[in-house]
Amino acid sequence: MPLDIIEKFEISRLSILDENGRVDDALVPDLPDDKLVSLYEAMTLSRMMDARMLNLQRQGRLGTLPVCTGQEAAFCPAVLAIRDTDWFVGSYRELGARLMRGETLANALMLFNGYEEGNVNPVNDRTLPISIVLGSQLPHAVGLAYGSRLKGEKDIVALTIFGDGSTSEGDFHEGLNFAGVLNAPVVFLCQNNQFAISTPRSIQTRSETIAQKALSYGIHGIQVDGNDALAVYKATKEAVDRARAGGGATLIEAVTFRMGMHTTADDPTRYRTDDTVETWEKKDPLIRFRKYMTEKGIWDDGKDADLEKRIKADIDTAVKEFEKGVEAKPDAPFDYVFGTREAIIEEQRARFLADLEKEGNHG
Amino acid sequence: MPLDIIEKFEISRLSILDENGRVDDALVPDLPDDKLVSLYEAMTLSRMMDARMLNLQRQGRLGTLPVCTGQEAAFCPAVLAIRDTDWFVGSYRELGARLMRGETLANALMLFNGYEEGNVNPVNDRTLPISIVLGSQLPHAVGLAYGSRLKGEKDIVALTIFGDGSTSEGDFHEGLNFAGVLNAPVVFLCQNNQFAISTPRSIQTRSETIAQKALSYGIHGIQVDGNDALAVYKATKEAVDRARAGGGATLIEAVTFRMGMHTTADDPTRYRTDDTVETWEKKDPLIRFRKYMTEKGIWDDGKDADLEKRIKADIDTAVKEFEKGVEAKPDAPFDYVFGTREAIIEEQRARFLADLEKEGNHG
Amino acid sequence: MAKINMVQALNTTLHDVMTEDDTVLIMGEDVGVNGGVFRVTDGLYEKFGRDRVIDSPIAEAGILGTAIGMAIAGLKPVIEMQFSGFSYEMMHQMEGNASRMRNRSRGQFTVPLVVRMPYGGGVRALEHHSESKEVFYAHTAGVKVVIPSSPSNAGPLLKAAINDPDPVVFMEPKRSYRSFKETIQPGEYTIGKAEVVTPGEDITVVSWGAMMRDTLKAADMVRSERGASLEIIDLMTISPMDAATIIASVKKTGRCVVVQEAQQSFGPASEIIALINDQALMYLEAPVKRVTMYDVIMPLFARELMYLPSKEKIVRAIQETLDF
Amino acid sequence: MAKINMVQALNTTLHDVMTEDDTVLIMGEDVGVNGGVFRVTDGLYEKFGRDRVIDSPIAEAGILGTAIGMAIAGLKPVIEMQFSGFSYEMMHQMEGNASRMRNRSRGQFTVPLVVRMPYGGGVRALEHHSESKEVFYAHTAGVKVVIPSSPSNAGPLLKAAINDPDPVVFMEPKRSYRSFKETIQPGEYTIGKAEVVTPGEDITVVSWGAMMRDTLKAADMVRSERGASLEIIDLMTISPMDAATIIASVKKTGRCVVVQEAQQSFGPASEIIALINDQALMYLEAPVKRVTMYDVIMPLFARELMYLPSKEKIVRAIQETLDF
Ligand SMILES: Cc1ncc(C[n+]2csc(CCOP(=O)(O)OP(=O)(O)O)c2C)c(N)n1
Ligand SMILES: Cc1ncc(C[n+]2csc(CCOP(=O)(O)OP(=O)(O)O)c2C)c(N)n1
Ligand SMILES: [Mg+2]
Ligand SMILES: [Mg+2]
Repeated sequence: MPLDIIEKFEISRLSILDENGRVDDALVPDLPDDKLVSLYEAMTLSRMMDARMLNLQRQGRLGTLPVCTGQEAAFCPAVLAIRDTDWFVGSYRELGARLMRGETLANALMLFNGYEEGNVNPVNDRTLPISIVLGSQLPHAVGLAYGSRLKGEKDIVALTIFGDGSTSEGDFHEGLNFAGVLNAPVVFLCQNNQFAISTPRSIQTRSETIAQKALSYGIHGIQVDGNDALAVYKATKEAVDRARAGGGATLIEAVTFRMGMHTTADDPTRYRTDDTVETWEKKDPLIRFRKYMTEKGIWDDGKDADLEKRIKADIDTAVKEFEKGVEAKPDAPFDYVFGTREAIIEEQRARFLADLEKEGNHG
Repeated sequence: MPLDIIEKFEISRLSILDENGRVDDALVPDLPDDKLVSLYEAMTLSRMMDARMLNLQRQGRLGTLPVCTGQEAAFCPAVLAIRDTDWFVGSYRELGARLMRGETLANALMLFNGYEEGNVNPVNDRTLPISIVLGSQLPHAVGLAYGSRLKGEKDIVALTIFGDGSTSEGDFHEGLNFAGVLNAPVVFLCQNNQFAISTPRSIQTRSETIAQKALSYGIHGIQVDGNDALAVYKATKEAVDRARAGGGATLIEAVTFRMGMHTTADDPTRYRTDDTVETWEKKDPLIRFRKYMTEKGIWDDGKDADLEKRIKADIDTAVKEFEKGVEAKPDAPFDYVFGTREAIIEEQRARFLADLEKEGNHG
Repeated sequence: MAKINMVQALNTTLHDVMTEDDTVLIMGEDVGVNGGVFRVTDGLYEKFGRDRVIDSPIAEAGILGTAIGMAIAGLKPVIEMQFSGFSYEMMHQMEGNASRMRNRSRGQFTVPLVVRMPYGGGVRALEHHSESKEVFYAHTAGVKVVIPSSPSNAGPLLKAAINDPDPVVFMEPKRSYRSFKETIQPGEYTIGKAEVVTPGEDITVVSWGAMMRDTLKAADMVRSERGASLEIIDLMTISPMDAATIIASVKKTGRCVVVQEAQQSFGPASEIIALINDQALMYLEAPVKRVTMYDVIMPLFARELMYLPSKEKIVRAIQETLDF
Repeated sequence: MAKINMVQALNTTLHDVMTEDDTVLIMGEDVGVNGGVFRVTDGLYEKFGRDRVIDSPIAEAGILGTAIGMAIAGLKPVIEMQFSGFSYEMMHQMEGNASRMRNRSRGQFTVPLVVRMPYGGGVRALEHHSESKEVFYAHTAGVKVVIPSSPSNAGPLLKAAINDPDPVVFMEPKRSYRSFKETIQPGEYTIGKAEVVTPGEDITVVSWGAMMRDTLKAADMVRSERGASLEIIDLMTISPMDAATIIASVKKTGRCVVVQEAQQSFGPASEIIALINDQALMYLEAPVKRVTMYDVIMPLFARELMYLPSKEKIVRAIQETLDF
């Protein structure tokens, strides 16, 4: 009866596309050229819309806004790896992913202008609204995946996205543990962008990686270069395929960096230095992906210019539409408290509308 | 940039004293004979008091009662490994450990007869009352350990005990993560008794061991034979010494078995078979420890008989004292809502006492 | 028809509903093989299997959080919090998500689920097993709170809760689980409607849950003592509250007593009094009397009966209000 | 003396208290290097170091749970919930442990800590950042709930909370953080005491937190419009509530309006009305009027101002109550 070693574990890190656009041919996922291009377009749209929204916010035309510039490769390729019929359960820092799921630019603007209506995805009814209560969406993803299976849709999976800081919440633990015991087809994608507002990853948890937290739940775990679109795609695709085949859940740690502020209410200079930011600028996910496509001969500066022009036009149109303002029903909140008509709610609605008459709209 | 292995982990299991009382000499902790004897006495007291309380409960003289027979080696040696000045933060299934910390037999009876007064440890003010909200005491232990350090008591540690099922709670995750980032001197002792009420360990979590959950927090983790008093002592002592020396926290999984019901409200025949129980009877922690001491020549049947007689007498005395009943102040609950006198509470107390006059004591 | 207790009524209802509707699913701690610590889910695991009757890990937020996903996916989860005293672990999933998903998504996603939880005192239990915190959920917009009081109304109310489009917190008075049996009176029970159990003219007495028993007994005593005519209302839905039934009654009687097991301050009785103040103040011939637990931590069982509203306290409250 | 806003008042108080008492410790999300997302803890990390100003992981239950241990060990933790909307994660530690340890241990262990949390609407924030759920904590025996309304009372109340022997939930109306400045009026502020801000004869108006500003403005408007004499009460402590001050006032004025930012049902206003019903019903010349948010999920900022109590609504409520 000695001191026996009873378990051994390993955590791996996947990276395929380096900062100079060079790839490890052995690992390159087979994505057709058109997919590569559409992925690049999605990441570029995310980047440009992010910048435009920040700009509008600075002009006071939007409310508090989270930005995601620099993290595009951590979330866009993941959406490419799932189907429209799969569940997408995001957080709030994956704009490009949401747009890939069919959210309109106008909706994004509407939401951050204070209208719940912006949360409604017009084309995809398996994309949940943004989730702000950190970690709380993880169990939802487990239930969605399990639920669809039980309803007979045997090949549905759920993808959920969250940040490094969210892994400290009890809901992270409970969600992953449920995924393990229910063998639920879920992919947990952690965007480790090094910070939770001002709190660096190093004091968020003492584990060397986020990926190794998978070991607590008997699920798969892997770390990937989150600025490497090919690695994120490959890791997610493998996790999705395994989950679809009944092989259970995976925790993916995508190591990336938030180039901007946490939200427009935040001042990053209080807690991080410029040179940290600069070292990460060199790792920009779009630059290296463009280099890769150019190398491959499927992209050039002309195409790039056209793309930017096209996206700018789309955004301009959306902003114009947005600026017309919304025909928002003032008493809509009363419509969505319950699915039934309740006397006490209707009595309050009547009072609300009467008051509104007297005072006019404060909004 | 291939698929690199970036982390490797191992989980070990410690066992020293086997079911036949044979030990691995290389691993035997150096405990003086008198300590071995007192440990055996503590485990025996726990066993006998547990049985007596169950008996009283069955006679309707105590309320709902958790029993811990069979798990004595998982908790008693751990108390031997800490100091009176260390913090003890238990759960509800470690009777013998509490008695070692100075709780009186009368108090134990009083508590399970429905009097909070039974929670007051008369000799040790660093032993927290039983904790029933699963997992919630783990962060307390972290705060106690950190707090004592900050107050200048540099060599204080905290020992906290909980069950296998409690590891599924968010509080387990948050508590261990705080211990990691605060480098708090805490020993987390999990009594893995195979069941959470009716729920077997196998569906509580999909990880192969509880011990490996330590890897999520960058703290130490080890599995021990929880029916092996020497292994539990050695593992706890090493963890305590390391924590005291600033080496951080440890999660110890003590693999044991609950021989009785979850509580007196539970019927184990609904969810487990007799032969499971029988296989564990062979692993009884007291039998093997007695064999060991006998081998060693420090124990014999005579001593054993005397001990049982002595303990029985102590318990009889305590039960007699208990049966005199307590001089409990009916309005005590009003004394402990706040540390300040509040008008609204005093007004209610007056009303309560007036009502009591009118109705007499319902209790 | 045979007499059954509340546990049997709830159990039968679950068997029936799960047979009729295969989107209904059970999840919680020890609800499967063990049939629940109070046996409310007894036999379901054997009949419907582990996919629809899930013995979950011990993680209340995980249970509700996962159930929210299941509900959005089109199932009707009926989850159990083993005791209401351990439901606070999931408060953030209830307030933050279950109650809000309909509003957040403007109706695109809804969360039709039921959270069953035994609550209340009087069963000689350990700490945390005897509280009445219905207000936590009632003060959360988007959540319905339902509390049955008898074998007869428990089944229909549970069925209504399961078929309701919204998250329903269904609090079961464990003190009434087995304390009495009834031959089930078929009756119409709708969420959002209180029941006038016995009509009367002189005073309105409102209660719910386990307190209904003592309230009805107290009412009988007062009736026989002074031949007063009491109108007894079983609230049944705490939120959204059926103000109309209460107000109509108080306008008629001019006097009211509310019997609540929860601590006095910020309890449901306060809301009832506020509604009466809003809509029937000028009909009051006496202050509305509250009979409640005190603002103390619920005592362990040696003292609990001194602290819970008793038949005697209720009788006195009714007498004093009639004599005011 | 210079005028300061509420954030400055709170920050100065924390600096002073931590200097005087080295058992005081700060913990929370982004409270250290960043000085808190609202800068209430600005400069503390630099001055007192990382041992006493702890940037914690994102785990609200872990923060309170750890602080409970620290408090038992003899420290006075002042922890921050970044927003009250994320405090429900620690409800079980509050209801299950912080509030109960004194009672459970019969006074052997106590939990003197402060949980600071910005709460309330009107700052154009995202979802979950605008609610007022003081009732969750007020309905928890063993917990005190304190809400300042101005730079002048914020500091003294926070200091009182830190020196209080019990767990205190200290809710800071974020809308009032920077919206106005004052030269600090030295005043006696005790937990459990409401303040009669302006004495009056005709009507009592009770409010707290951010609503005090609009209440005072509304009062001025009514005064100038009809020369009525209004008695304005700043509740400041939600629980345990200062019934005496409210009752004395209502007995004098016979009329009362309560302005509450929380949703209508099961809010603090209901408790105030219940207390008036108990102790001053026969003095009422009109129903007590509640001005509150509605029983809806707090709307995002495009609509929030329509839903929050407004100056106009308060004025109308006062007028109607005076004219009743
Ligand atoms: C339960 C909860 N606690 C606190 C917050 C406040 N908050 C919003 S974002 C944030 C940091 C999150 O960090 P991370 O999970 O790393 O995601 P990131 O913002 O970096 O993408 C915090 C603390 C919240 N939204 N929810
Ligand atoms: C937060 C919480 N949820 C549920 C319960 C009800 N409960 C009491 S004991 C128990 C099982 C605990 O199992 P485990 O942690 O393995 O400890 P054991 O009883 O086996 O010693 C449960 C579910 C509780 N006390 N606290
Ligand atoms: Mg982050
Ligand atoms: Mg166990």
